[in-house]
Amino acid sequence: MNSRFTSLYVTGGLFMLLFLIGSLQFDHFGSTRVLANLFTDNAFLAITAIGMTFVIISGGIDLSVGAVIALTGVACGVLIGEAGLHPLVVFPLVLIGGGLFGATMGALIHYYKLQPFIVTLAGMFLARGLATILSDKSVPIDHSFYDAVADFGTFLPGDAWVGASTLILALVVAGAVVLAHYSRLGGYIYALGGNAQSARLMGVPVARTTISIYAISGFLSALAGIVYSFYTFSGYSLAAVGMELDAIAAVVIGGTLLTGGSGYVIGTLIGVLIMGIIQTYISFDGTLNSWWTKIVIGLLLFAFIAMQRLLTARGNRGMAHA
Amino acid sequence: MNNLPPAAAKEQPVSPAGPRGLLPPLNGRYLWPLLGLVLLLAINLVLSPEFFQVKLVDGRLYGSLIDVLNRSAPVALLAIGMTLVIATGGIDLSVGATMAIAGAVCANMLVGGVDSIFLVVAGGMAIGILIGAVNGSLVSFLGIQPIVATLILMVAGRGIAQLINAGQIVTFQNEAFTFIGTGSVFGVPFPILLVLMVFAAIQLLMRKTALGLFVESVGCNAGASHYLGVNARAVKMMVYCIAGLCAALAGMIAAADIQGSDANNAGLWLELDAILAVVIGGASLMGGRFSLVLSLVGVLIIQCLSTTIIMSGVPPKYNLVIKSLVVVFVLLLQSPRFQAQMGALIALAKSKSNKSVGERAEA
Amino acid sequence: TVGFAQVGSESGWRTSFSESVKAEAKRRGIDLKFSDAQQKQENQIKAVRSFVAQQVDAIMIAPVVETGWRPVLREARRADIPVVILDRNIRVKDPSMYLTRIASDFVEEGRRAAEWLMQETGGNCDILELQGTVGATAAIDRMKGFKEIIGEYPNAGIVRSQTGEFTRTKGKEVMEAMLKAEGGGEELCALWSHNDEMAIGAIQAIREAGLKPGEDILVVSVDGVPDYFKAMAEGTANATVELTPHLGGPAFDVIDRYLGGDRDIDKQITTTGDLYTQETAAEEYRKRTGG
Amino acid sequence: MSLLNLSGIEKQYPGVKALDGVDFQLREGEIHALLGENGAGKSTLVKVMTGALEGDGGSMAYLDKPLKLKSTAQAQSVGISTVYQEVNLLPNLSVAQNLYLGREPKKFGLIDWKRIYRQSREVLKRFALDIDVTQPLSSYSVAIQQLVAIARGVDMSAKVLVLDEPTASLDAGEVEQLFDVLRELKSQGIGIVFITHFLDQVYAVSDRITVLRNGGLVGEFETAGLPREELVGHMLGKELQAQAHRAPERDDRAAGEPLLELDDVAVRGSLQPTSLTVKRGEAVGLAGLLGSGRSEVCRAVFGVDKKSSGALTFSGRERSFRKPAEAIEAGLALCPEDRKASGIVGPLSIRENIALAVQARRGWWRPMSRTEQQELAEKFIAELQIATPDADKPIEQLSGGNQQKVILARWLATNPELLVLDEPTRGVDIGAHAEILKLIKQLCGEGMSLLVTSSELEELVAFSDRVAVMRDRKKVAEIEGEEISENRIMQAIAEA
Ligand SMILES: Nc1ncnc2c1ncn2[C@@H]1O[C@H](COP(=O)(O)OP(=O)(O)OP(=O)(O)O)[C@@H](O)[C@H]1O
Ligand SMILES: Nc1ncnc2c1ncn2[C@@H]1O[C@H](COP(=O)(O)OP(=O)(O)OP(=O)(O)O)[C@@H](O)[C@H]1O
Ligand SMILES: [Mg+2]
Ligand SMILES: [Mg+2]
Repeated sequence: MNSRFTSLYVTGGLFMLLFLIGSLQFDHFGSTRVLANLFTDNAFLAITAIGMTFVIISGGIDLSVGAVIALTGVACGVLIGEAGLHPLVVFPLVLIGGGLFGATMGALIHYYKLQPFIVTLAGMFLARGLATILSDKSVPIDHSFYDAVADFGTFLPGDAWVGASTLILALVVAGAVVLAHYSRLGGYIYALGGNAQSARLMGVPVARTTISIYAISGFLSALAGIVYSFYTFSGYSLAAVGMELDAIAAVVIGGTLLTGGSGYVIGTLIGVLIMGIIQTYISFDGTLNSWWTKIVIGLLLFAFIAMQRLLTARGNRGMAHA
Repeated sequence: MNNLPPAAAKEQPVSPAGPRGLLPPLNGRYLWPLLGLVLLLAINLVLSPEFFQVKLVDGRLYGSLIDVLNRSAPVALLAIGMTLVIATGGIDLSVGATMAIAGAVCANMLVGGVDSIFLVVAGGMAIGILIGAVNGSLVSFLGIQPIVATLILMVAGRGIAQLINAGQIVTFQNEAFTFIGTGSVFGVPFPILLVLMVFAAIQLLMRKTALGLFVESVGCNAGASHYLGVNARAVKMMVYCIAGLCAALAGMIAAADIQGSDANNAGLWLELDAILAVVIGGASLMGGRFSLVLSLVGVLIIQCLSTTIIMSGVPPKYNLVIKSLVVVFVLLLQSPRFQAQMGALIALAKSKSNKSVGERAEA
Repeated sequence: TVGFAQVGSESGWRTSFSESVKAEAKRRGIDLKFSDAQQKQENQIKAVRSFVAQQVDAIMIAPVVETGWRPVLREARRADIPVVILDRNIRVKDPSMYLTRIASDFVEEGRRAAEWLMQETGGNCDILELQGTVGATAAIDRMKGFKEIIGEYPNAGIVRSQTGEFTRTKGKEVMEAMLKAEGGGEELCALWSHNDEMAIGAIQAIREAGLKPGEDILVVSVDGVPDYFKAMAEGTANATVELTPHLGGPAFDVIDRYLGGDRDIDKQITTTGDLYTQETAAEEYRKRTGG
Repeated sequence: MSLLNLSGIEKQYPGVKALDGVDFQLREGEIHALLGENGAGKSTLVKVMTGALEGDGGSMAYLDKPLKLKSTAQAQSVGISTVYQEVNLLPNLSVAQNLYLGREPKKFGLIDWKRIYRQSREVLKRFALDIDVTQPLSSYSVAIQQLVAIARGVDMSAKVLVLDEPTASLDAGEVEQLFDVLRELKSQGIGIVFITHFLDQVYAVSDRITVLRNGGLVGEFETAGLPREELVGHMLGKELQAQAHRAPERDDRAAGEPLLELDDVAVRGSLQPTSLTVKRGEAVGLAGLLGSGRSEVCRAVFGVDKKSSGALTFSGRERSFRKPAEAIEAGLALCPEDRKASGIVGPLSIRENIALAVQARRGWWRPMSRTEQQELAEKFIAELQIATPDADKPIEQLSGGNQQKVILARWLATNPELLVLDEPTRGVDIGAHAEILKLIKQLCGEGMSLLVTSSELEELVAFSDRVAVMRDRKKVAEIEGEEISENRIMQAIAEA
C-alpha cells in the first residue's frame, strides 16, 4: 500500500462502512437506487467541490461558489424562462461568465496581493447580490430542452437512474484527474500550494496559474449551477446558501490539506458521497427533529473525521515501521 | 565590525515591525484601514448630516453614531477573539453558534428561576469557555484542521442551542440581565463599555505578558516554535477558549438586547462578519502579526456600512452588491500596488488639467 | 408511512408547525418520516427522493421556495405516491402533479393587515415596512397584498422599507436606524412588519427611541405567536393576522381520503387566519400558552 | 565571449542599500566565484540577474544584447538556470516533480510519468544519489534536498548556471562530485556563477572572482593571481587576524563529570543504538557523511524524536524528553539544521527572534521588558556581527548568513548547560565564522558543554575535545585529544 494514498483508502473504507451500517438498519437502503441517488442528488455539490479542490490545493479558498451557482441559476431562469433564449445559447454564456467572474477574483488576488478568503467572500456577496437584482423571486424554467435532459439517461438494475447530471459529473471528474496529474497546470497548482515563493523562483507562471485556478473554480461553479437548474427546473437567488462550506468540508474530508499542496480529486468525490450518505441516513431514519438533525450531522462529521485521523496516523506509522 | 555604520542605522527609523506598546503608532499599517473608515463616514455626512447628531435622550446618548458603536458590539467581541485565533493560523467558524448557545443557556436559567444575575452571566461565560475548549482540543490534540474542527460545532452548536430552547424563542423579563444589552452607564450604552473592557483586558493580557509574542510565534512558524519550547498546544487551546468566551459575551448582549434567546438566528453568519473585520484590519489568515485595534476598526467599517445602507433608503435588494463593492474597495486601499496606481492616476489627471489650464492661458 | 419534508426550524412558528404535524401523526398512529432541510431546497429535494426510494405511502412537502419542484414531483408520480403541499405555494404548470395544497394565502394576509390599518387611521398614514428575507415568497406576497390596498388611499404610503430578515435582532436594528433616518419618527403613523418576530424587536427599538409603540406608532404584523399576543395585551402592539401552524390534521385527512380511494379533492384548502387585535389578545395569549 | 554583462546594478531595500552600482561579467566556459561577507549583497545580485527581483537601476546584457528580465520563468526560457540560497524547492512534490516542474516531457499531450521517473534517476546518478524519486521531497534531509536543487539547476542549464551557496551543507565527497559536474559543464561552454564561503572551494574550481562589500563592488580578479590573504582582505576591507581561521589551537581543559550520557539510545526508523558521553565543559563533535545520522542524534537528545529504546542520562538523572520544551527546561538547547522550517520565525523582528527562547523558558507570565529584549538583541548583534540597521527588522529580510547568526544568538542567550548545534555555521562568512568559533571556545571555558555536528572537518578539528564518527545511523568510532585531525576523521568515516 502506498502511503500517499492511505487517507484515500481510509476515507473510501469509511464510506463503505457507513453504507453497510445503513443497509443493515433500513429496508431499501442497500440498493443501487440509493447509490445512484447519491450521485444525482450531489452532482452539483461534487462539481463545485472539485473546483474547490484545485483552489484549496493551491493554498487558496473560494467562498463564492454557492452564490455563483445561484447567480447562474437565476441567469438561466431569466434568459431561458423569461427572455425565451434557447438553453444551448445560454449555457456557453453563463459558463464563460462564471469563468470570467473567477478570473477576476484571481486577478485581484494575484495582482493586488489580497487574501483569497476575503476576495471570494466579497465575490459571494456580489454574486448573490446580482442574482437578487436580476430577480428576487424564484424563476421557473420551462423548456423542452430541459424535459429532454430530464429524460436523458438510463435505468440500471434496481430502479437506479443514471441521468445527465451523473454523466456530466463523470466527465468533470475525468477531466479534473487529467488536469491534476497529467498537465503542467496541475503541477503548477500543487507547486503554488507547496510554497508560492519557491514556486515563483522555480519559474512557475504565478499570475497565469492563480487566475486559471479561480477561473476553473468559477467555471465549474457555473456548470454546477446549470446542473442545479436541471435538478430544480428553476433559478432562485437564495439557492445553495452555505454550499461553500459543504464543498470545503467535502474537500477536506476527502483528505486535501487546507494549507495547500496536497490532495486528490477522487478524495473530494468520496468526501461528497460521505456528506450525502450522512444526509440519506438521517432522512431514512426520519425520527430526528430539526435540532437533533443538526447535532447528529455534527456528531457523525466528528466521528468520521476523528476516525480518519486515527486510521491515517496509524497507517502512516505502519509505513514508517516497514 | 558591522556592515552598516551605526549612523546609517539611525537614519532609517522605519520599523516594519508591529506595535509593542499598548497603543499603536500611526504608521502605514494603521493609516489605510482608518482611511477606509473615514471615507465611509464622509459618505454619510453627504447622505445625511443627522448621522452625526448625538443627543441625550432619557439620560442616554442617542444617535446614529452611537448606534453604529452599539450595534457593532457583538461582532466586535467576536472579532477580538477571532483575531487571536487567526493570529495562530486558525479560524473559528463556531462563534455564531456559540452566541446562540450562551444566549439559550442564560435565557433558560432566567426563565428557570435563577435569581442571581452573577450566576447567569457566569453560566453563560462558562459555556463559552467550554465550547472554546472543545474546539481547542480538536485543533491542538486531535490535529484536525481548524476550519473543519470548528465547522462541527458550527453545525451542531445551533442544534444544541435549539435543543436547549426546545425550538422556541425563549423570552425572559429580567431588568439586570437586560441591562447587558440595553443599559447605559453615564449615557454610554453598556455593550460599548463591555467591548472596551474586554478589549483592554485582552490587550493587557497579550502585550503585558509574553502571550502575544507566543501567539504570533506559533502563527508565523509552528515548527520553529516547537523547537523553541513554546507550548503551541496550550497557546492554541487558550485562543480558542478566549474566542469562546468572547462569543458567549456577544451572545448575552444579543439575547439581552431582544430580551429573548433566538437559537436559530442569534449570531447567524456573524462568524463571517468577524473574520471579514479581522482581515479588513489587515491581518493575514495564515497567522502571524495581529492587532486588536485594527480588527476593531474593521468591525466599525462593516457596521458603519450596514447602517449607512439602511439609512440611505436604497432598496434592500442592492444591499449585498453595495457591501461587496465597498469591501473590495477598502481592501484595495491597503494594497501597495493599488496605492501606486491611484497615485499615478492622480498625477496624470493633475498634469493634464495643468496642461489644459496652460493651453487655455495661451489661447 | 408518510414522509414530511420540512423547511427547517428558523422560527418559533415553524417549530410549532413541525410539532403539530408530529403530534397529529402520533395520535393517528402514522409512521412519520420527518426531514429537516435546514432552509435549503436542495436538501428538501434530496429528502423527497429518499422518501420515494423508501416507498412511503404519501409525502408532505412544506416547500422552501415556489419553483423547482417539477422533476421530483414527476418522480413521486412515477412511483405513484401522492404529494400534499403545506404552507407555502409551489408553481408547476401541471397541477395534477400534487394532490392538494393546504395553506394560507400570503397576499390575502397582506391585504387584511392593510385593511385593518386603513380602517384604523382613516387612510391617513406614513408607514414603515419591515420586509422579510429578500426573495422569500411570504415577503413578496405580503408586500404585494399590502400595497394593493394601500394603493387605494392617496394619503397613505410606505415611506421606508428594509429587510429585517424575519428575525427579532435584525428587526430591532433596522427599526432603530429607520427611526433615525426619519428624524426620530414623530411624524410616523405605523409599522407594518412581515412577521411578529421582527415586530417584537422593532417595538423595543421604538420604545428606546422615546416613543410609545402601539400608540405613537401603530404596529401590525402577521403570524400570531404567543409573545406577540402578550405585547398586544400590554398595548405595545396593535394587530396581527394569524397564520395557523396546525396544518397536520387537514393534511392527514386528505391523505386518508385519497388512499381510501376518494379522488374528489380540492386543489386548494385555505387556512388563512383571522386578524386579532388588542381586545382579545389577553385571552388568546392564555389560550396559546396553555395557562 | 561574454555571456552576461551587468553594469551599475542598484537595489534599495527599506533601510538598506543592498546593491550600489555593481558591475559583473560572466564569460562563456568559466566558473566565476562571487564572494563577500554575510549581507554583502551576493544573493541580491543573483536575484537581479536571474529575474527574481527587479533592480532599481543599471542595465544587463545577455549574449551582448540588452535583456530585461521580468520573471524567473523568462530567465529559464532564455537559458539561465539558478539554484537559490536556501533550498527553494517544493517539499510537497515528489523529487521527480521537483526536477521536472514546468518542463515535463509529454506523450499524446499528457505528461509522461514513466519517462520523468527514468530521467530523474539518471540525473541524480550524476551526483551519486540513489533515492526513490517518487517520494515527496520533504522526506529527505536538507543535504539531499540541496543536491536535488543542484541537479535541477544543472539539468536545466543551457548557457548560464547560477549557484548560491550550493555547498553549505554538503560533505567533502559530495562537493567533489559537484565540482566534477561543474568542470564538465564548463567544458561545454556554460558559464557558472558560484557563491560560497569556503575559500578552499573557491581555489579548487573557480577561474575568476568578483568580490562585493556592503553592496558595493570591490573588484574582479583572476583566481590564480590572487593570494588567499589578499582575497580575505578584499572581502573584509581589512586584514584578518590570521590565526582565527586556520590551525586548531586547543587548550586542554580538564573535562568534568559526565553531563549527557546516551546508552544504546535508538529511534525507530532513524537511529541505531548509539552510546555517547558529553562531559561538563567539553565540546564533542559529530562527524559523518550525508545521512549518517548526525542530525538524528541531535534530535533524539533534544526530544524532537522520541527514543524507542536505550537510556538517556542528563545531569545525573535518567530522562526521557517527550518534547523540546522539556529538554529546554532541563538545560538543553538545540540550534536546528533546517533554518527555514525550524529556525526563523520569519515576520518577527530580530529582537523577538533572539528573545523567544529565553522567554519561552521563563514562561508567559514573566515577560521580558522591551528594553531587556533590546539589550539582549544589541549585545548579540554586536558580538556576532549581525548586519542589520536595527533590531526591529523582520528576520526574513536578513541575508541567509545573518539569519543563521540570529538563530545562534537565540540559543546562546538561553545559557544552557548543554548546547547542541546542528550545522551552526551553515552559510556564515569567514569573519563571523572565526567569531563564532571563538565564542564556542569561550563558552566551553565557562563550563558549558557542546555537541556539534558540522560538515566541515576543519571546523570540528578546531574546537572539538572529542569527535564521534557516525556511519549508517550509528556511532562507529570516537577520536580523542591529540589524535583529532582531518585525516584521522576522514579515515574513520571511510572505514568499512
Ligand atoms: N527582503 C528584504 N528586505 C529588506 N532587506 C533585505 C531583504 N533581503 C535582503 N535584504 C538586505 O540586503 C542586504 C544584502 O543581502 P543579501 O541576501 O544579498 O546578502 P548575501 O551577500 O547573500 O549574504 P549571505 O552570505 O549571508 O547570504 C542585507 O543587508 C539584507 O539585510
Ligand atoms: N544517500 C542517501 N540515500 C538515501 N537516503 C538518504 C541518503 N542520505 C540521507 N538519507 C536519508 O535522509 C535522512 C536524514 O538524514 P540525516 O539528516 O540524519 O543525515 P545527517 O547525518 O544529519 O546528515 P546531514 O544533516 O549532513 O544530511 C536519513 O534518515 C536517510 O533516510
Ligand atoms: Mg545570500
Ligand atoms: Mg544533518
